[in-house]
Amino acid sequence: MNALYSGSLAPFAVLLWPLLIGVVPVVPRWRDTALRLLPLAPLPALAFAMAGAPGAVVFPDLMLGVELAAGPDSALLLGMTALVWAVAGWYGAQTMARGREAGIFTGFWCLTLAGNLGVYLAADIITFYVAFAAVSLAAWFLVVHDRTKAALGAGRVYITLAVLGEAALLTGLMIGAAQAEDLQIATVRAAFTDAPLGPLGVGLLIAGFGIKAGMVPLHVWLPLAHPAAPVAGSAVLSGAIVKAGLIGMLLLLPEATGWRMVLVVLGLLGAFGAALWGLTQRNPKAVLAYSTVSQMGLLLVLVGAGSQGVAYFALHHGMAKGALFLCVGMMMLATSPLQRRAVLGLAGSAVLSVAGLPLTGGALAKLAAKEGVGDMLSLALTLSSVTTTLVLGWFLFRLADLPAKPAQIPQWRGLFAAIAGLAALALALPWLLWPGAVALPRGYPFQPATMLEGLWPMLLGLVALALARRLALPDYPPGDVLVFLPTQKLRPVLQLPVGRQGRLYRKRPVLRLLLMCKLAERWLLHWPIAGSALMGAALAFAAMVWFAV
Amino acid sequence: MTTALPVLLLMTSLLPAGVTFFLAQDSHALRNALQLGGAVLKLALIIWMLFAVADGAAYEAEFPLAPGLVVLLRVDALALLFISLSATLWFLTTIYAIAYFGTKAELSRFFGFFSLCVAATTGLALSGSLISFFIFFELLTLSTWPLVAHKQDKPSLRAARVYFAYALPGSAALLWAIIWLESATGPVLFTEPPDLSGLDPAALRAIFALFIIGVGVKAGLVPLHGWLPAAMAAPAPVSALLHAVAVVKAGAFGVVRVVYDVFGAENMTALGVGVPLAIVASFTIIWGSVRALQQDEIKKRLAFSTVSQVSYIVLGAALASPLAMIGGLVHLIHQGLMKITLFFCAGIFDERAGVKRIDGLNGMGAQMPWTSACFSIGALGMIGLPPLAGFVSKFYLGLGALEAGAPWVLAVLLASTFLNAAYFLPILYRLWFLPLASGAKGDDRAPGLVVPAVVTAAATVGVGMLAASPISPLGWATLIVTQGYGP
Amino acid sequence: MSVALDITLCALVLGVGWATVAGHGVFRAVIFFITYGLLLAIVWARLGAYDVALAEAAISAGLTGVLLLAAHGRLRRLNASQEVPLHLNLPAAVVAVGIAAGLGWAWFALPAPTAPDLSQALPQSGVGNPVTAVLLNFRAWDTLLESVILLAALLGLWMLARDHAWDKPLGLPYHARPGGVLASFGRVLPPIGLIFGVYLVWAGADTTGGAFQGGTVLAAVCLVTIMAGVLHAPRVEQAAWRAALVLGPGVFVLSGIAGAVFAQGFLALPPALAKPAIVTIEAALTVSIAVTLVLLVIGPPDEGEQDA
Amino acid sequence: MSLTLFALTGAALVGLGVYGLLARPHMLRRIIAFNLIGSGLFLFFGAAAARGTGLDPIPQALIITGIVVALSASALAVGLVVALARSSGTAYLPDEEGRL
Amino acid sequence: MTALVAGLTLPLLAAFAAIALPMRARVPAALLGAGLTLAASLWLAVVVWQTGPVTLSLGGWQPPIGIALRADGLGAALGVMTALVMTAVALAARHEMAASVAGPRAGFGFWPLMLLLWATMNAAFVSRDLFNLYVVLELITLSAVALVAISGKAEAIAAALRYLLFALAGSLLYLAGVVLTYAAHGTLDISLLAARMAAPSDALALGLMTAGLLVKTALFPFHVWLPHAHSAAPAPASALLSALVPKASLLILLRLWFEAMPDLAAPAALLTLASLGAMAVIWGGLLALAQARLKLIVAYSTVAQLGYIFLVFPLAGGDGGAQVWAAGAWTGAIFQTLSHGLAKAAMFLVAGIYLVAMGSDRLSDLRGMARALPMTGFAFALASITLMGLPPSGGFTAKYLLMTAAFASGQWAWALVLAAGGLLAAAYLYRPLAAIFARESAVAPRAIPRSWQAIPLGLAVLSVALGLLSSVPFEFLQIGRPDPAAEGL
Repeated sequence: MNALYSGSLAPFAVLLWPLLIGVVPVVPRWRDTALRLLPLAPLPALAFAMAGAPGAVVFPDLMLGVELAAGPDSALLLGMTALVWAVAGWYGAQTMARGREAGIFTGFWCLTLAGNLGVYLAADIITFYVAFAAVSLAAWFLVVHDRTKAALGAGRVYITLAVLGEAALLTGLMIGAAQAEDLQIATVRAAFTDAPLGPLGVGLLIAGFGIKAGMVPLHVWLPLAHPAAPVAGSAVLSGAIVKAGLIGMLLLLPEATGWRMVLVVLGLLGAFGAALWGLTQRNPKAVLAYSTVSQMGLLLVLVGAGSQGVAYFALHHGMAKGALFLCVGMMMLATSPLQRRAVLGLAGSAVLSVAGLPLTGGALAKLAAKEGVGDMLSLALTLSSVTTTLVLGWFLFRLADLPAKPAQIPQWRGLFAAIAGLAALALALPWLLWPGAVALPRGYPFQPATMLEGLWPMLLGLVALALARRLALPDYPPGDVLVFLPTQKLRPVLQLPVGRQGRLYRKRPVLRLLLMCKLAERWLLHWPIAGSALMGAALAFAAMVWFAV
Repeated sequence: MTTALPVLLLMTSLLPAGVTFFLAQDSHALRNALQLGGAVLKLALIIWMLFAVADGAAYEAEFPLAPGLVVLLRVDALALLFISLSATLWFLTTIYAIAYFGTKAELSRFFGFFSLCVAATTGLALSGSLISFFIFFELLTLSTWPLVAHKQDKPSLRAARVYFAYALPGSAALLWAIIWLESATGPVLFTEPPDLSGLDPAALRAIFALFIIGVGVKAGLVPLHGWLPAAMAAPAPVSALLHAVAVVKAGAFGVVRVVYDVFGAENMTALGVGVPLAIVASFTIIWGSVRALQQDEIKKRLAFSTVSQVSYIVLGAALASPLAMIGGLVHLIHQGLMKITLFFCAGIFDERAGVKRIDGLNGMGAQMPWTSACFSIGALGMIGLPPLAGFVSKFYLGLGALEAGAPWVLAVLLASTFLNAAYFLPILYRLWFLPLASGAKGDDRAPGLVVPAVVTAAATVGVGMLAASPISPLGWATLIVTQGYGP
Repeated sequence: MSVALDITLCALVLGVGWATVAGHGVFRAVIFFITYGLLLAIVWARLGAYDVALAEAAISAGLTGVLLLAAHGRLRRLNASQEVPLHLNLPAAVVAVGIAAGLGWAWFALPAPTAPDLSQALPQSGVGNPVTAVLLNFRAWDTLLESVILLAALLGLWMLARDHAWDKPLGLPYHARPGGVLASFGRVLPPIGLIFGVYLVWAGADTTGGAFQGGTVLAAVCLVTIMAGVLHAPRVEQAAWRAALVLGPGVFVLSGIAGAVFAQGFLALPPALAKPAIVTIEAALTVSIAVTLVLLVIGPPDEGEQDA
Repeated sequence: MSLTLFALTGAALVGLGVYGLLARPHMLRRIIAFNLIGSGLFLFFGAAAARGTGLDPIPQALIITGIVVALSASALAVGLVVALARSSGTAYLPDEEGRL
Repeated sequence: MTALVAGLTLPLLAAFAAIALPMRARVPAALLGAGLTLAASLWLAVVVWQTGPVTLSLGGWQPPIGIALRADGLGAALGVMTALVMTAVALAARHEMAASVAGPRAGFGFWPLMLLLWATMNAAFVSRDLFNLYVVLELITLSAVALVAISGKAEAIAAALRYLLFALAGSLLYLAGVVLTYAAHGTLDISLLAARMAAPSDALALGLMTAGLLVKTALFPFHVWLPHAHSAAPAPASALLSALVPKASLLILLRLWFEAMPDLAAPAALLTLASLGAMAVIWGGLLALAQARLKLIVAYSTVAQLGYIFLVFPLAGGDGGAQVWAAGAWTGAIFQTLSHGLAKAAMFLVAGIYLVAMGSDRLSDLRGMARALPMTGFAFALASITLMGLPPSGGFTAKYLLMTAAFASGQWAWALVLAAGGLLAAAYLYRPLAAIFARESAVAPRAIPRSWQAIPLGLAVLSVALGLLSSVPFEFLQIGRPDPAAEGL
């Protein structure tokens, strides 16, 4: 018998804690308490990440041998994730209606959180996969929480793609593991190069992670799910959960180059296409969702290009996007024009950062990302600021138009402060991490050329925005590709007409046979016939014996 | 001791069976005590043996009937794997059944055959030779028939008829195969692979096909699966037993025995029969799922799901690689746990809320939280949601397929996962998310029914969570494969 | 001369035999059959098998003939005696010719005759007539079973009675006209027949005759007396008659057991005691055979057709 | 010579009897035919028994036994025919009634 | 030797007593006789088991002068089976007589007929003399026909008459063969015949005897008399007729082909016999499937089940006799004989109970009988298992042995027959089973004492136990086997 575990229990506690909170609402009386505990759930993770994700642990008996450890990229994203979840959790705790639904929400919130944290902490593919499944599937409950038609429809698409993604991922992982004969992520990753089905495995991994990461054309769930989910849910979905796909790619996609081009192309398609498509949306959350697809597209490009700044970029985007979604919620809850203006201001600053206004965290992230990706992609990244500005500006307009709900919450200010803090961190944290995460000199962001390179696309974007405001932009439902796909026609295919069972035993021929037997039997019953046959048989036997002997 | 133990193991269910038949209808306490006592005793014996066998001990008992016709009971690791599943689930199903039936009529008959069925399964597991395997295989057919027909209404009788109509040709094929083989090799013991050199490959292929048809009927291989959905007319404990413990498992177990202990992986590969078998299994996996998708009745859907799931085991055996073998074997246990949970729950839904059809489940999650939760766990496990039981089997099967150089199996697994999700998730959705239909009500304040379900659901989680531990089913399956079939 | 006689005899036998098969009318067939039996008895006599000749005449021609005649009468009253004329049935003809030809061929194919040597055994058998020795000593088991067969046939016949007639006297209600020929015949015949029958049994030990032949004669006598109304047909419940039925076989079995206990084995007769034992057995058998045959002829208890 | 004659007569009687047994549907006829076959066989047997030195007594005993057996069978058969006629009105087997 | 004589004489004496004794003493005497005969049969089996075949020359006269009896393993085993069935039938008949409307006629006739049949069955199992066997066969035929007619119904009379017609034709054929045999060899003793110089006429003799025995054994296509006769008889009588009567002629057939004249076993003839057996299996099964009455189904099943036994001819006869598989095939055929006897008797006794309880044996009237009379349902089910050849019954052992021999000898087509026959059996037995085990019970049936219900159950259990404990019977059947080839496979 193995020892129960070896190593430091800290990573395990990070995962266990949200799960424990998640179990609390099983007891109906504790549901409200549990909801209030939501913001606390990611705090151990935050602390762990801030401490630099020290220590690793192995549980040999758990599942197929659980190993937890976090690399530098993972640690970075772990912290970001914890932060986004904490703020969103607080928002949720404040705004969520009490009751049974809230209990369910709490439970799955925590499960999703644990999964989300798990993908950063997992060091073996099984744990990774388990965490990934948890974050994918449990998030469905966040999507459908409101039980509106739109939410349920979005949930259906979401769960379909999530399950497909899981399946693809599992298959991809198996291909790697079969070659590696080991379950460690690093080993498996290396094994893809030599695996007989390596390319297929990598393709499946890209698809599996791509679904999560909103990679075009597998992104369709995202613009449906994010607007449909409650604000807190949207925030974590867009800010944190999509990054699970990203970390998967970072951790598992091998060094080989064949797949990179694919990611770059799809990423670019998403980065520009989704941003532009966002202009066809009226719901600010839908616009934000498309913006997420766009930003994730950029990240995919970076992954494809082998950029070192992926995690850094994702860190910023996660926090900024989380804050933006929460802003939408705050806007809906804003009761005074002052509050509305404050929200708009907050959102605007986050938008500027995402768009890459020089000296913001977003700009730093872009700078870091551009490093070492080549001129073409570098230009593309720069250009992406145009579309980002465009779509997020559009978002601000939509946000401003958002009608307020009459609901009131007591801690509006507190919440606003927290969100503002998140946004501020989005702007500021890249600065703090710059030295450790990026190889560029400290003064690089301040160079005029750099600043200019950040500014002109934004200006271009603003011009475009002004133009776009003049145009009569179409108003499409979210979901782009999906809307134009004849999905309804798929159902009958699954309901093939199948014959009734027991066809083997269809009676008619049997009855006919039996009837014939009965008639023959009656014929045989005739003594002259039977008797002649009998005497004939005697002679026949005699003849047989005679001829043989 | 070494000869007495297998016999004792058999007796723990055979004796209660014999006595129960003659008990008066209303002596509930005595009957229940007998049933549970036997089950507990058997569990205790098995636990005792688990440790002994893990240390390499083997128990054997032999009863010659006629020359060549020898009943050999032998406890080896593979037998113990199957038998511990059946013993555990028997115990739980007994509790469940006692609660399910309460004081209804014909219980002595029911429990008599119920125990007999388990005795047959035990014998099947312990069989050390082909012919004893066949004998218990048939005993199983016979003792299950009254259980399927138990309700004695039209659908039940039809189901029983269909069951027989499939099972008996199957056993004819099996007997045919056994005798054909043994006429060339002499009696086949599982401990020593027979010398197949006396038969030409064509004959061997035919024998293999006959074997697979024979055991495949029970395992529900398409197109031999028609009886299984029909058998849903039986009472819930029977369905549970049929699907999780006894009949289909016996078939799957038979495939494993045939593939590994009769033919051997090398021979199978040399004959080129593994791939066709894998194709059949794959087709079954897909077809069963597609059909499940079309069902509106809970139990029917579960039945087709069984058709699909059991073929994982067959697939594992057919792929003939150690990892696939582990995956198949461990699925033997895992599928049992998950499917019995589902059937327990389906029975509870029927019994406590009168719900038979899927659309009646709307909103039951709130009314019957424990049942619904167990059902959900079982369903998610079936889909292969990590870290539940089904995931572990699927993972190993996938690895095994790659190891065996049959990557197309991955596509099958993938499709199956998706189809599983397609037919289970809507149920969960209805349970938890749709509003309760007006007038519908239910509760799960029936500990005798709910506790077994909770236990198996917990086990579904547990065997997945603790898969790597040496005492888990996975650990045991690994032990079997490395000890017995490893290179 | 003798060959010519034999040829004539055979031609007659075959002709009469053909007539029983092909002739028109069941009654005529019965009459031809009786004739045929008598002719065959002559053939047996020609062969020197006098025991067989006697048995053929008494049993085949006589008793079987009576049985058939009685049955025909019954059928006529039931309107069941008509029949269709003979049509050629080709398959039947083919197999009939085949069987006959086969037997004919076999006659010529038979190897040289090998009869078991009885010269050692006969003196020990206790009787002079070798046929009787075979019947009651060497193959006593056959004979015992044979007497049981008669019993079984009688039981079977009785089972054909109708339930409501079960307690009635055996056979049809029969009323002989008082003072008629039959009645007076019935008074005269018995003493003579009785003596002849007993003689046949007694003589059977050493010359022609035996229990079956004697029993048949006694049965005939008995029948006439019953038909004459001198003796009443018994009922099934009458225990004495039933005891008479099983007397012979019973004694036979018991003596066989006695042989097993006191002599070399089952059915063994010590040479010294063989003769008296055989005579005792034969006497008992004769009684039983006679009674059985009588009851076989008169048939099961019946009430006639009035209720049918 | 005579023996052969008797034996062949016996064989012919068997043939006659077989034909009668098969071709005539009236049950009384069949009983007669049955006796014909039996006596033909016995005649054949008797002829065969007379081939050696002297008449073999064993066949004679067997023949007598056979005659009694035939009588017993005939008695039961006749009784059955009468009973059949009494219950169904014909002396034909049910499937052969149509031939009347 | 004493056991052998007791087995022959006790039932005879009991039968005489049953005829002669007054009504009150009849049944006790018959039952006493039955008990004693059962004991004698078991005793004989024990003696044979311990000391080998028991031989007895009747009257102290050796063949060819006298008649020899020999109880080998086969004969003694059949004797035990007969004794068990007879005892069970006697006990059941006592109940049936008490319950049934059958009048004093049946009450008078049944006991002596049954006991006579028993005595002659025992005689048939041990006799070594072909003519004696003829007498025995006739006695069996007459008792059996009488038992058919005992019910007194019109269809029973017709069936009995037809039975008699077929059986007498068979007897004549057999007699013709016996006549030819004696004429050629001057002996009728099986052992002496085995050592004879073959004569040309033997071919005809064997052919005639075979055909005669076939019709008595009711092999296809000469089975047509059987179903109606067996179903028309009262149930206890049917049990005897189906379970035992064909076995006597079958045994003689086996003795002829395997012991008396194995040198004449022409492959074509063996093949024909087995083919007819195979056709019987299929034909009997199909016709059983087409029947609506329980007794007819069971009777047709007899036709089918007897067919299996004929597969022994090509598997163990002729040149095959010296092969390794012959012992298995031969023993398998005897196992089939034994287990079919027990199971079939159980089935007919169950049918008899149903007839008394419901007044009908139409399947539609038997719905739900298992609920009313659970032991009968169980008995029928167990007996069905044997007939279907499912393990662990005697029928399974039989099929297994035959099938193994079929494969070992390369004649696997017979294995196909065995498999198909099993499936057909399942199909035709399923219908009555489904009816018996149906839920409803329309009319409350007449009360049937448990002691009556237990009788068929006992027989059915025995038929299954024969498979569970088949090693001792297997050994037993080898005692005195004509062709003791190498021990089975």
